Amino acid sequence: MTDFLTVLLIFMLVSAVAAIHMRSLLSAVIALGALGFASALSFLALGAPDVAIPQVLVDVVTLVILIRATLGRDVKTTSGLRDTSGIALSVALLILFGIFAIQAARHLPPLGHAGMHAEANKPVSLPPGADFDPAAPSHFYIEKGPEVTGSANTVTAVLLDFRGYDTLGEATVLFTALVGAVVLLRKRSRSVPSLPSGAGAPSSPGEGGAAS
Amino acid sequence: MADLNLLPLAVAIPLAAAFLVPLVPKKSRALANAIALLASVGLAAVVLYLLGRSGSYAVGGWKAPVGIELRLDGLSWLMLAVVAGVSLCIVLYATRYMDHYTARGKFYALFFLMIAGMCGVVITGDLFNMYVFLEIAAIASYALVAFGCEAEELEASFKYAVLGSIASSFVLLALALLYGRFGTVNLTQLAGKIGSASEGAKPLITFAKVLLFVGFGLKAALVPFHAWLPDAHPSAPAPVSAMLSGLLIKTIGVYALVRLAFTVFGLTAGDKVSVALMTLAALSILAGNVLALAQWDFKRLLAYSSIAQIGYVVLGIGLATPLGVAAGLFHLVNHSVFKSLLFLNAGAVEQATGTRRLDEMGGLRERMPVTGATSMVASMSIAGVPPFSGFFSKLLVIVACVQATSVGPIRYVFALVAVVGSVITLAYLLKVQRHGFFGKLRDKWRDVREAPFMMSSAMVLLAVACLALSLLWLPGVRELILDPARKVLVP
Amino acid sequence: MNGMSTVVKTVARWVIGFILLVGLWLVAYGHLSPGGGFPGGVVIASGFILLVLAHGGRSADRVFPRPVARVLDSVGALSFLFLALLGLWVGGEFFRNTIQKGSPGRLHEVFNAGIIPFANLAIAVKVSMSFVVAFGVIAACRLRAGGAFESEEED
Amino acid sequence: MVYCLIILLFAVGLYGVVSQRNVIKVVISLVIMEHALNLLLVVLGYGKGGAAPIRVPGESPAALASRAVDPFPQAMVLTAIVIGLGVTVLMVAIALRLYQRYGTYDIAEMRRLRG
Repeated sequence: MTDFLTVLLIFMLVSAVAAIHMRSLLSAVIALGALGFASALSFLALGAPDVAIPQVLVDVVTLVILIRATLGRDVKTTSGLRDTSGIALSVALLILFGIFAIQAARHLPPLGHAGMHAEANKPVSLPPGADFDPAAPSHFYIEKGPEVTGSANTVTAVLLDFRGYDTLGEATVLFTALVGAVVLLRKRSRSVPSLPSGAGAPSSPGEGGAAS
Repeated sequence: MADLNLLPLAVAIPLAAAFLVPLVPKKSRALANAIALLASVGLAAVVLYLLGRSGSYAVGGWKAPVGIELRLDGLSWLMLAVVAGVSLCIVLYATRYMDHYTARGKFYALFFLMIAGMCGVVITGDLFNMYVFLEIAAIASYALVAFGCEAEELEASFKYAVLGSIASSFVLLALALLYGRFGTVNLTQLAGKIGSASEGAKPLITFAKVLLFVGFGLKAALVPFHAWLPDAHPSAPAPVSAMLSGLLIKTIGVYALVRLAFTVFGLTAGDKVSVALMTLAALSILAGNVLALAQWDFKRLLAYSSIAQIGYVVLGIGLATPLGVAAGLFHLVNHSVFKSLLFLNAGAVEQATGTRRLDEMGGLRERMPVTGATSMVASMSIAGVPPFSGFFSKLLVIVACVQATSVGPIRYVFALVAVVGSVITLAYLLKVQRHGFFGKLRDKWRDVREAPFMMSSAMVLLAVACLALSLLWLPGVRELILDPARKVLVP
Repeated sequence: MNGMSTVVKTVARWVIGFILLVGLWLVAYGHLSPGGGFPGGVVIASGFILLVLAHGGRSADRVFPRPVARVLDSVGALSFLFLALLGLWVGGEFFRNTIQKGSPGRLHEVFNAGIIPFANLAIAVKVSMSFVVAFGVIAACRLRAGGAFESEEED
Repeated sequence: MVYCLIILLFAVGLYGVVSQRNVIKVVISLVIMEHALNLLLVVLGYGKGGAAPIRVPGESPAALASRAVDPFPQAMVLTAIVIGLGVTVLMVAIALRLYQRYGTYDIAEMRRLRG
């Protein structure tokens, strides 16, 4: 399992670097697609078909949207990096971040023994008939989930019953993003002939003074 | 338990309004306005009903670590009350202000989604749920910043969205690390497990702490992370600026930061995180105030000033002494009110004159008496002039600084910064008053008219609140509102 | 946008039924096998997107007008919220799964999971309509740099 | 090892966000960061048996518990995927509008705002 994941991850890293450094936007988007499919594949391998299916679908949608944004534009290539001094600082911070993150990750339990599978998070004892003691809630989801919710798929049980409130939030996020996108791409934004924007526009000193 | 039955409505009401409003036909502005006002009033009523109650609410009837827990205590009630009260005034104002924009229904939808997100963050007792509602509020605010679709609004919004997404991903990374080690995301359970964690978990906990600190620091715009705020806040339409500066950075920034620092990571007076928080706060006060002094754009000046005032709030709370926390929370409430008011004033002026440049205004007090007078009240309050609420909260923050012996001698530096900061604040607000509202009326502003009734009444309400909030510190009132909130963080 | 060649149109017409079927299956059996409202909704939406791509925006609008999608989007979200509030109303708690569920021996039946299938359905409606609208909006706007902003979105 | 590679992937995305000038590239980099986070969460839920946490007919709770992976991170990742998609859609919309205003996707050429 570890080997398979490692190979996939290296592939993902390569496509990530490619997506960032390719000059053509379209190739970059396609590299991102490769990354997404690799990650869906690793979800399948990790026993998460419930995540893999939406991941593939979301990838397709993301690709369609991103390709729509890149096709037919005058400039297809990127013009490189930002100014170098800022880059140097951020790379330094990034290396610092990497060191600390890897340090922290080394203190995670090993693969297959994290989260609910960690020794410390196992339920203490389960005397028959006693209340379930969820040291980690996932034990409850797996052992009691199907009975108490009637959903054999415990992921769905978590999503829609135990933590349905999160899913309401998720649907709301999608709604928000959609309303936001529709608002941003509307034809006219102001109903009075455009107020002069005071901030950075030196060309508009006080015209339309008595707009009320 | 039973008496918390209405708690989920604090999220459900704004959500229902947000889902309903886009269904209203474009022509019927009045209906959209009515839904918006009704939802705000409903939210305020729910919050009033919840006054003095506290406890835990199991969503879906699943007990805490299995299901999502909502928590109501003094602190979350205080934040809910601020959100409900200030947003009610802002909705009142927006009913007329948004006449200048199209897509009113979608504006209200995004506006209420933002309120729902903030309420959700405030009442949740679950880290992942907090992340979800944080994102609702954040995404709605990205869209609202760009609402006018002008070039600089879009640019500001993009910058804000990028930094905001980085912040959110840091929060999620911290959550993943904590989950990997402790197997839970419930805040209470997490706090227990972190408290009894072995030595081996320390680097992981420290890193998660740093990630959360940076993530919420970005959302709260503390100084090294403030770059997005001076662009994003002024660019938005006035009611949105008021929401962002008055409420959003406090609920999804300061509140979340403080809640996690105190209840999950057990922050105590004088520990490293507390000193780090106060150092950033002091930097924010200095940098925000000095940069504000140099601005000539009314709203941009206010945005920089927000950075400084958030500094006071965090300085007070970061002390982790009873007086400090109470003072910080007091200032948080005050700042929500007067900064929203000032942004609404700026919006009224911009709508009437078409400019935000202070050097182009002058003498507007004659033509816009209500706006002038309310902005005067807000300015005096924020600058800390005695009878107004801002004076008391700033004074208390400074006193708390001096008294916090556990912090060591550096506390005098913090106190000094706070004093210097309020002098500079006074200076730039005098600048606003002198150039904007006093002085000689320019000829081109002869025909300027006062803002419509709905807008003025919103401003008057907030101005009255500015004065009334001084009462929060009175014994009797304090025990009802500020003390329960303070006790949540420090006994 | 007049759409693509007749071959594509014909194939699309054949395939779309199949896509919708898969989508509905994912929704209906989301709690018994991998899937659920979200992936099901996206699959259903992809059927409509295929329709738009193959037949062009105009004719697709005739089959499925965007304002209707907009309304259904809100309705989906509202009905999910309604299910949550139903729990508050009937069961005393927000999101309580009030409908009869989890009867012993009936674990793998569709309607034995309380509100879950209905919640899946609400989410599927919401998600699919969201994507139809989002795709429509992004596909419909043709921008020319600095020039007029062409978008089919009224206000 | 697996954790380190995932963190590296996250860092690559972060590097892209801070270094790239092209708006679309910034969005792509953010998507890469999301991928890394989603993968990290699912990997943390992995358990010995590696089976999907779905009860098959006739199986006992204990049997499922012994072979299944953790369903909770999967539920969280599903939510996170949708949130990520929402952010992407919104940012592409902003990018399209920016393109219309400036005629470019290059951030360095959009400098209406002062510092």
